[in-house]
Amino acid sequence: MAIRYCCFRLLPGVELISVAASPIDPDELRKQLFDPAAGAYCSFEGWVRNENDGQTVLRLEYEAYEPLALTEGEEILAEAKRQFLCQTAHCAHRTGMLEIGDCAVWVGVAAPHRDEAFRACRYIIDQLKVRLPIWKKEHYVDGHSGWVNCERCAAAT
Amino acid sequence: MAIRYCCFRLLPGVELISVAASPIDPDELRKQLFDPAAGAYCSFEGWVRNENDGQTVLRLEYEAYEPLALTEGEEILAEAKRQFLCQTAHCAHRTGMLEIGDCAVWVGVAAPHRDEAFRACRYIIDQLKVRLPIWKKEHYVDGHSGWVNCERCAAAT
Amino acid sequence: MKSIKVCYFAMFREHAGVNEETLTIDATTAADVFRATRERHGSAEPTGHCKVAINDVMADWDSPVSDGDTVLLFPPVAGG
Amino acid sequence: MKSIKVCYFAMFREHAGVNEETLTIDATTAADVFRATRERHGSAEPTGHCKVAINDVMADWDSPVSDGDTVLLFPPVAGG
Repeated sequence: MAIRYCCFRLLPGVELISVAASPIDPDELRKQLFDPAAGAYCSFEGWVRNENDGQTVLRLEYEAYEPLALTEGEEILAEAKRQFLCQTAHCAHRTGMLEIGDCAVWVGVAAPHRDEAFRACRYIIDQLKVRLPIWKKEHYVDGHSGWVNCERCAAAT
Repeated sequence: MAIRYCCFRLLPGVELISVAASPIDPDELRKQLFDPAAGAYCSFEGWVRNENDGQTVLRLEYEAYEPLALTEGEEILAEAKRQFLCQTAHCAHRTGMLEIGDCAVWVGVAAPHRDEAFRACRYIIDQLKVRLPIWKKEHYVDGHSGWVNCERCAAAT
Repeated sequence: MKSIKVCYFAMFREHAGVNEETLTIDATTAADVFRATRERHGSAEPTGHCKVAINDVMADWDSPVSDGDTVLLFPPVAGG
Repeated sequence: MKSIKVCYFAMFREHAGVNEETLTIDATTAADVFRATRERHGSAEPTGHCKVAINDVMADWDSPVSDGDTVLLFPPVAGG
């Protein structure tokens, strides 16, 4: 049985990772993960919320350097599949201007059992957040805006 | 801010938990969890897989005692919301005959941040599996069938 | 002697061959009822793996049963 | 002196006021390039929070730069 998990089945037309300005369709992405040997599916979505660090957020703007975001994202997915023996793992990240409630990032994992599915999904989102060359600018209700994690740079200018 | 999480917002027409013979629609259930203060969404699905303990499975049959499955399920959801401060948590469980790939159980959680969403979702599925009065019968390719976790009873007859 | 309605689920239902039946038995606790059905239908499942409810409320094996109660016998669960 | 194309992202792009520019500088490592842009555009972000890529491959701050290289300067990331 174990041999099944040793290769990554890259189906034609199915992207492992997308970084794009078009809306994320979680239901469509989920369907691409179906596998008759998978008993567990775990997904994570990051939604644009109306508040951060006590400030009311109106919208978010994501900037990505796509060539390296894609390579780094594929590497993270491959690491997760190796570490947690999951069958398939995909992710998608938005760029551009997003409104409250929009899906900014989606991760989906199919695995034989739930422990592997949860752990792989968590690993992928944790790594995506710190490794992908993607930046987030918050636009606040008071008209100001700020790059998240860049308060130090902002203070210096 | 914290006061927001102290009440469970029971929207009219939205069930916290369902235990039913009709197919689960994860996309529809997911949409019911939308909340402008939620930044994280985690979902889990149990899919009918084609193999268990080395035996080829053709289909699964779920039997539930619905009145107590609903009460116990609501209690589990309430525990998760209290422990992990998530905003909304719903779940759905199938009954009846299911084919390979069918969604047998769905759990969805919306929370301010991802750690709470993952932990609440994991708590709910772990508890559902051991506490809900639901039984699973596997039908194998060789024509036999067996109640999962009941091998001991089977051995005694 | 008490009149106790017993409901069987899953494997227990298959052992009993009926969904439910009313027994007239000398039983003080839920465990007594379970023992009576075991003798009747042959399941050897220990109570530690099983659960019981009385009148639609989850109960313990040493919960008392009264005349007219409905006792639900749950074999080991396997949701999800 | 080397001719290095520098690409700025997010906060760094806003500081520089341009997406990219070609600098003719005396630089041995990626850190030298970053220091040169700091003097030019005023960001005080320490390298420890930032990342750098050379010719579309992730690099370290002490990676060597050659004449004609493209250096990508990434401020602290915040995906998800």
